[in-house]
Amino acid sequence: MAEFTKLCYQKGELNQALSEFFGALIEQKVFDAVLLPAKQPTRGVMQTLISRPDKLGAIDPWAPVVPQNAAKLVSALTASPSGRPAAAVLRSCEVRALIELTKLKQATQDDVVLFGIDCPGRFENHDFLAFSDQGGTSEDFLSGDFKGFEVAGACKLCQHPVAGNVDVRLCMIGAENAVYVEWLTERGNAVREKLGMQTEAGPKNRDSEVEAIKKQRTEERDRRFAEFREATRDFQSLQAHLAGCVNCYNCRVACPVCYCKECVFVTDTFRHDGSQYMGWADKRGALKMPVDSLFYHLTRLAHISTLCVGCGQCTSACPNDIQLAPLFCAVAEKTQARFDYRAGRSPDEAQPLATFHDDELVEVTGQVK
Amino acid sequence: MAALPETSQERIGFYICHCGINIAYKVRCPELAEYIKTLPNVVVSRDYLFMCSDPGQELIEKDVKEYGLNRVVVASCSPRMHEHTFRAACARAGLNPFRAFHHVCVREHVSWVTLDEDQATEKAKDLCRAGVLRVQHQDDLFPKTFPVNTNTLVVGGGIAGMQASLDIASAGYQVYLVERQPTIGGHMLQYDKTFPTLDCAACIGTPKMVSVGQHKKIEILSYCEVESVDGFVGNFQVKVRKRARYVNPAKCTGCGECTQNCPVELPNEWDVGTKKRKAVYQSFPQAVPITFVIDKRDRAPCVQTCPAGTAAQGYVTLIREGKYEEAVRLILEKLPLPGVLGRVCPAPCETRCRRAEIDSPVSIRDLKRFAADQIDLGTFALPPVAKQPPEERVAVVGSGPAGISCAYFLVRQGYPVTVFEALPVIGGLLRTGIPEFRLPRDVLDREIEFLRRTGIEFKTGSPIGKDRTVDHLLSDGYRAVFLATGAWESMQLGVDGEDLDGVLPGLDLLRKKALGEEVSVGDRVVVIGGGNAAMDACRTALRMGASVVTVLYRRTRAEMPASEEEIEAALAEGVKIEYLAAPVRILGNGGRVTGMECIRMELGEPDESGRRRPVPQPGSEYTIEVDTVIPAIGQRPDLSRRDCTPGVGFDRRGRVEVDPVSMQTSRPEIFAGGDLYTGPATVVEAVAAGHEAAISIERFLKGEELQANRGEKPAGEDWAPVPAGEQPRERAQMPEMEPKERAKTFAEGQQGLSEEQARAEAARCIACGVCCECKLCVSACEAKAIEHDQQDEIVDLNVGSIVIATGFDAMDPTPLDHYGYGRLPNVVTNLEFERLSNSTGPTSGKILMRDPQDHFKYTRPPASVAILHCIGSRDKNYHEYCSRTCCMYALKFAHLIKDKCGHDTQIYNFYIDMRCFGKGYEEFYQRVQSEGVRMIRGKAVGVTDRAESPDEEGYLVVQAEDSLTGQLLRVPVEMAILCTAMEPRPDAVEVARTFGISTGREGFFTEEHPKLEPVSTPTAGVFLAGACQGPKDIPDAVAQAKAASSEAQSLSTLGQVVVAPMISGIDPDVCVGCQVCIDLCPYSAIEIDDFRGISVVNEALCKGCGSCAGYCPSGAAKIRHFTDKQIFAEIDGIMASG
Amino acid sequence: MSANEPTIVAFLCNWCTFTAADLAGTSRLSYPSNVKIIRMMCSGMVDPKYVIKAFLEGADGVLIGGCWPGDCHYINGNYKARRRVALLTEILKQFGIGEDRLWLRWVAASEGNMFQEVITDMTKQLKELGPSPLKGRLVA
Amino acid sequence: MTAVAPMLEITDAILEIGGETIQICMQCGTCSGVCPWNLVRKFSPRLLIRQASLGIEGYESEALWNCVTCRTCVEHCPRGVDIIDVIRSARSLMQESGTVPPPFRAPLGSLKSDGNPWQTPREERSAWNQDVGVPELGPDTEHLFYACCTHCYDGRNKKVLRTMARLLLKGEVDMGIIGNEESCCADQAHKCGAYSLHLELSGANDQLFADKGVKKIIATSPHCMNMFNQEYEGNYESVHYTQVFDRLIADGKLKPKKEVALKVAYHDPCYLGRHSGIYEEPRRVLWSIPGLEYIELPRSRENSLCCGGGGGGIWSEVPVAERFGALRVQEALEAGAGVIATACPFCTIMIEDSLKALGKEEEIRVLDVAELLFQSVE
Repeated sequence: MAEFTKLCYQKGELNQALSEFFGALIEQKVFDAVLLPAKQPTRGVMQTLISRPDKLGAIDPWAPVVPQNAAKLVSALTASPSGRPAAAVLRSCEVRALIELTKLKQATQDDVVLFGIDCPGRFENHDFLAFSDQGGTSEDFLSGDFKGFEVAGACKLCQHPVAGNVDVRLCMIGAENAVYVEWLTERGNAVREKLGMQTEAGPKNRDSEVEAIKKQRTEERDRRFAEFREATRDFQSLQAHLAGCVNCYNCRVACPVCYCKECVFVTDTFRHDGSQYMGWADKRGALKMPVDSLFYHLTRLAHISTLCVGCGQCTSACPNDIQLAPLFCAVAEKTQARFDYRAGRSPDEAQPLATFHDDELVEVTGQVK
Repeated sequence: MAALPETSQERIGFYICHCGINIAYKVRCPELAEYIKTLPNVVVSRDYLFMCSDPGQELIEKDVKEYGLNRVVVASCSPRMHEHTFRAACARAGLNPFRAFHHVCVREHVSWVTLDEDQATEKAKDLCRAGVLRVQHQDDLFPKTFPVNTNTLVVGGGIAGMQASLDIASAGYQVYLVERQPTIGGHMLQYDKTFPTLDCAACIGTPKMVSVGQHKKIEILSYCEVESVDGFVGNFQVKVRKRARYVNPAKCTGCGECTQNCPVELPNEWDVGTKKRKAVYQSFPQAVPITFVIDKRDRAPCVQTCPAGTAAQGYVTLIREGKYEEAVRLILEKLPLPGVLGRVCPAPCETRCRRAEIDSPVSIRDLKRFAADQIDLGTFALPPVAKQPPEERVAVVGSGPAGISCAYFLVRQGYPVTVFEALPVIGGLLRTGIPEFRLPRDVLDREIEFLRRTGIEFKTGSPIGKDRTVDHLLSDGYRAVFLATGAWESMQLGVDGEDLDGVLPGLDLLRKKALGEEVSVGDRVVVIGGGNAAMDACRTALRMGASVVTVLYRRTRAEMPASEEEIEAALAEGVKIEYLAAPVRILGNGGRVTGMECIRMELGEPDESGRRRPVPQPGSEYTIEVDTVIPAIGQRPDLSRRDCTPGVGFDRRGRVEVDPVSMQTSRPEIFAGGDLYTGPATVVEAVAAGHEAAISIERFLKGEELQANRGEKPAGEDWAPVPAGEQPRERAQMPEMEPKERAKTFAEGQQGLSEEQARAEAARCIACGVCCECKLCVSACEAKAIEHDQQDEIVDLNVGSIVIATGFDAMDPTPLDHYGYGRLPNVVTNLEFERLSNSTGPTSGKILMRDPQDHFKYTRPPASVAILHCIGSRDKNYHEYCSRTCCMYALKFAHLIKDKCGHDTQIYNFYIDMRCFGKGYEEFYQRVQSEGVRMIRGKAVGVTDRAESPDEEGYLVVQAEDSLTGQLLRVPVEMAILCTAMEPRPDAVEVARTFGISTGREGFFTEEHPKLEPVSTPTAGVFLAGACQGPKDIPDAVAQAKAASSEAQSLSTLGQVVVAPMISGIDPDVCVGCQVCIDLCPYSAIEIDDFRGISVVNEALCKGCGSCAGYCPSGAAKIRHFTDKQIFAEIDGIMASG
Repeated sequence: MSANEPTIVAFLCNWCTFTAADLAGTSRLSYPSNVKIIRMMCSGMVDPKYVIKAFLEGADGVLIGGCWPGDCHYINGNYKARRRVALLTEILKQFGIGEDRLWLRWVAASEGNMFQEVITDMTKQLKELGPSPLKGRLVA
Repeated sequence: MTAVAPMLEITDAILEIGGETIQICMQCGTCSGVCPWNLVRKFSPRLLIRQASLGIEGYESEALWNCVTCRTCVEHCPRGVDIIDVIRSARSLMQESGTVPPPFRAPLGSLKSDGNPWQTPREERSAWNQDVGVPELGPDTEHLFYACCTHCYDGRNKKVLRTMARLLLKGEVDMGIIGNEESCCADQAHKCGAYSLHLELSGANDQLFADKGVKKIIATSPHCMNMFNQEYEGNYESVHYTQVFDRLIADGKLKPKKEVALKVAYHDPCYLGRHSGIYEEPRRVLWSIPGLEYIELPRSRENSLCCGGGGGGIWSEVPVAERFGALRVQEALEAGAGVIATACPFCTIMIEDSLKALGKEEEIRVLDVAELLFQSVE
């Protein structure tokens, strides 16, 4: 029943076509505002909440950069909702993170219509700035001209090029200089009716191309996970992998599903007094400072590995370029599999630690009455 | 960085206790004290012989003052033993006990379990170091006190429950005593005598029961069960299910008239199956409360399936008792035409009769007919009639079964009813559709005459239709109209030649015959159709002289809608049936029928009714000569009905549209039902529809809501078990005229059951619903105390303490098949013997042997008895524990037998060890031995009736080795008593879960401490008493009851309870409102504060389980006294040496 | 504790396993001294952080003792503990701490002998396994 | 009556060899009550245990050698005392002091010299296999087919062995035999208290099996199966041939087709039933034979009456009137059986001897489950 609408555009006028599309949405009062990536007046591209149509000229949704996982922004926008209708253009990892935050009551989707967009991956923030400084455009990126830069590590092994659980989807994969708008849910179709857009069949070989991308990325993922798991098989190798961590906790700030207002590691529980440090030094002989780096990462694994959507923001945020994404994604694959749970797969699947059943996991104790 | 906390000087006092030698013999205490002294902030470190002694505690208080200590750590026994002692000491020294004190266990967890001294000392050091580090992170806590509700709930009305209730109530506190049986008393009141004093159980037990029954402060909730318990010590909210007793306690005087008249008998649980009781019963004469109770399971399957809901099991039972008038009166409660339905009803009830599991269903319809035929409706007392104002007149259009039924139920409510019938005769299809040989005219007239007597005004020859419409009736002053004009218009065949002379629709034939109009059939007759109408038509044609009658049916026998009996009867009378054949054209000559062209059919795919659609086979046409063609392929309401009742909707098939529940049409004052609504259906469905319409019309006239609580149809499958060992007996067959004979006459073919046939057939009923609602008890009860429509209800109680005294069960020895229980009638259990010996038992106290032929008959006293101890007790394969009471009651049995059966009775007790440990017990043992009872020291291994020598013939032979002589004995006796083990109740685990306590390995409830806290449980406020905590005799049970009552009283007297402060708290600044803790909390003690978007703990409900703290990633939720810093400190302490 | 003696940090639920440990004591059932007991009100109160902290401080094994399913004094604390242990096992397994070092066992209050059995088995298994991978090379 | 002092050294010796459960006996007499010997003579195992537990004279009486280890007492003992172990240990004590009842001496001697109790040279052990053709055990053969000495040497049982082997080969069972190097499984030595002899024999077999890498064993006698599963050092998976038959029939490898119109009563051998808990498989094999009318004896399954052959019973001379085999024949005749089927070489010998002694050869005979199945499958 999925129907498409084709938005053709001349070469170089992708963003132009999209701004007309979104402009119509605001003018016809379908939404009061749209949250999507846009070029900043000064430099670079950031997610922007645009409520005046004339400002839409600067939008660049397919800019190969995700400065922050937009789930955090939609959460901020809707935790105590404005009540005014809005739209948000999100990649698949952002939608999946938003679903987990909604389960944790940190966001509501009542008055936000989700526009998923196909995601061919993104650069790290500093790479993107260099790419755009050299004149690189979204269309260059989409056509494969990366100007020598590399897509972020996490994106290379991401299995979700297409965003699920959205109302409308902007499709690029399988289309030639056209964007296909796919109308999925009632809310999505209501928007279509308001715009009076006709529907037609989607791009023919889209599904096969999506599968091809998924297959290629899965192989990459399995290879990367095997390599990571081989490399970090004990605490020492984990310590080596995390060498350089200074407990700045920036990866927690960037992580969309790390939802605490105040992380326990910054509370006085971990503000140790002198005698404790001296005690640990006595015991070990030599005590790395700052302490609790491994403790922090292992605890964060315990807290969010079942919610991790593999968006790679932790690696991007780390000032010391520690490869956190492979660590969190590899462990997340195992912990989520143990509870047959996939982060972001469905809005009504209870999170593993938020529920329990009496006749499950008998093998944990291996005891039968 | 936040300002460094001002270094509040930690001043710790450490004390290692020798505990005499219990700790010191493995842990080198001085060395430990020395080591701890070296730790930071430790000001005092001592070892002392007995820290828990007064001097030990004073030592702490003195040091606190002298050295200004603000922390105290004691290493000694388990904190579950003396934590509160040392906290009290710290409190006396002016410190907040929760901030200051931490207890380290170095006895149970170290010295007592570690063999090597060095390892024990090392381990003690680690644990003490952990304690010293932990205590520094503890903060002030203030225990909360809550008011205590002074009511007490006692569960179980046995001797323990009664005694506890009496003691608590006599202290002035209110007691609610919940007992699952209809009476309190428990097992003790089943016994005859009690050991060792040989007091008769009733003599010492009934006074307790009576005083409990009369005590102002004890409310007995008998025949009730506790459903749920919430809250905490001092503040329990209990929900109790009061099962419907169907007898009003306020009115019942316990006279027993009802039980005399109750026809339903079954084994009495109180007498463990040695004696029978009635469906309405009292467990035993001295029952408290005296109120009788009716054992009513789900309605029997026959009652559930009858569309009119007649009490089938009821009137069948009444017929068995020969009470035919009562049977008819019971039938008349639900349907007005007993004789008619006794003949023509298709009896759906018989399809679900569970007697079929033994042999074949009970023939319920024939019994209904039998009952109706026995009484003279002319003089039969009219059912009671309520009085209504005259102007509330109701008109009924159509005198078929639906109309009659509606009129009947309205007139019983006192409404004046006029039935308008177009035809000159009353009865609708009963009169014109069912031939005389199935429903004789006099039976129908008799029953209509009876209805006339009840006050219904019948107006024949007054059709309501075009000229006199329904609106005329309304304007004539009728307040409501019930349309029941049925569906008697025959459906057309739709083939040409149908209008030829000699084509006579089935119903027209039957109607004309019934009204005596001129009608005749030719020699060769063909009836088309497969329903009951077709059967009636072809059998009528036979009787009108036709020589060849053939039925054409387009499907096969399996799909024929007519009932089996009708088809069999027709075939027997010579009717031929041609299956898979259908008419194509009726051939005529000069306007007269001469023949018919037919075609063969075959069955295709099923149509929407599920029956396979017949498809004509091309080229299979054939013709037959025939004089008369009688189509009988279905009926429908006459279409003229539609235009003469404006405003009422009809569907295209001419059926009226009504609300299925209230039978109301689109016009509020017009109702409709019966075939007019459903199309052709059975008579009993029409009667049921009439009854429903009557209910709606009465509510409509009273302006009441029509839809609400119309009493849902009885359902459920909780029935009495199909009795084992019931002899199969075939169904009663009514005498019938010879088929060839009856084919010539319109007289009734079936002559009805004889009386003795009927009563024997009625006796085959196995009383599935137990109480059959025959209402004999209602009429027998002068106090009018019986209320058959009572419902279960839930009672809410608020109590402060709970005493559980649910008692025990005696083990069923059937699985130990080598003792022959169940197979050999005179091998009895201890409880069965108690009932034999009890004066209210089956033999009024005489000890008699059981009659091998009849389980409930008893013959003569036994000349020799064997009493077998330890059956199921002290046995690894069953119960390892000793049941403590068997030796003593075995001796009691021996004495009773000697006393009641004569001193020459030979008695052998087979024992392993005689356990006569109580006061006066050994003396009783000696006395019984002096009476000549033979004690054989050897466990009996089996009881057999296979004799191995002549003098064993006819005896029960008990085999055992007498270990004192080493001789194998085979002792022939006439009766063997098995002293079976005392077992926990089968539902002990569920009961434990309901009250938040646990069961031990053997299944009895677990007390707080086997030696020192026998009656309290780890769950504060819940206490135990009696055998539910473990096998024990009456003196111990009573002692425990008194102990439990004092525990409950101490709570109530104190009036308040201190609740440990270790409960959860959520830091409002850190909580982000993810609400996961709310889902995890087992006591729903956390709510969301929508305004601030954070979770808040309800401190009254929180029990400090830590589920929330265990999840909360940010640490917002913390359990006081178990914070992260404290646990981390303990871990650091333990691992410091690692 | 001498070098090659394993250390077990045991978080025991106060109502069941802690009471069973007391009972083992009063019944004088001896078992290896490697286990060090920390008293928790319920196995559902054991925060995953405590288990990670214990292993980081060099514990060779961590035992969590709870009531049998259905017997929990707080109705269902043990079910939550079972899920947290399942999660922790999947994480720690990747870094060399397998199911054989992190035990969750149900021990009822009346099962003193079962407690002795669990400690004896765990100590034996940990000895066979050898010291914790972090022994002598503690990280922070 | 001169007083005696308890000689606890005797009790300690018994505890040492394996009778430790003697200490929890409460002298309730159940063992005596259920012991089948009391059907024919006076015998109180309770008294034996009492005397042994205090080391008082009497336990070494001739009665000690009655016990045929049929396990009825152990099944019913409320305290779970392993009475067989106690009696076996007491017998070992007697063996060490050289007192052994005369009928046991020759078999024990033969066991020592020829590794079988039948005083027949070791070389004839696998003579039965001449025309049967069971292959040699290879390195990767799945099962060792271990023939019990009684099957190898006793004439009647040799026929049963051949029939059984042929059926197994027909069912394509992957098995092989070692042959003459095998020694007796040492069950009789073990139960008669010849403890050192038992260690010697079972040690030799353990070594032999270890060399050949034996894991799974098909035993032809429940006694051997019981020893391999419970007493041997090496841990083996030993099954009884009736279990293999049951599986082969279920898998359709053996198809019982031909009618065997016989009235057959099945006798549960103690070591197959009570000792090993195998009751259903032999019955299923019999029920699968068309035309066979199966009769369940009154004393069957857990309550089966012993044939009297275990624990050295096969060597001792017991008057006909006191032989359990005779009682069993009586019981089978009363039940109207024409054939007593069993699955143990000792039962075959004991019941057949009693049958002949009672002169009932015409009315009733003994057939092994294998022989009955063979008639239906061929």
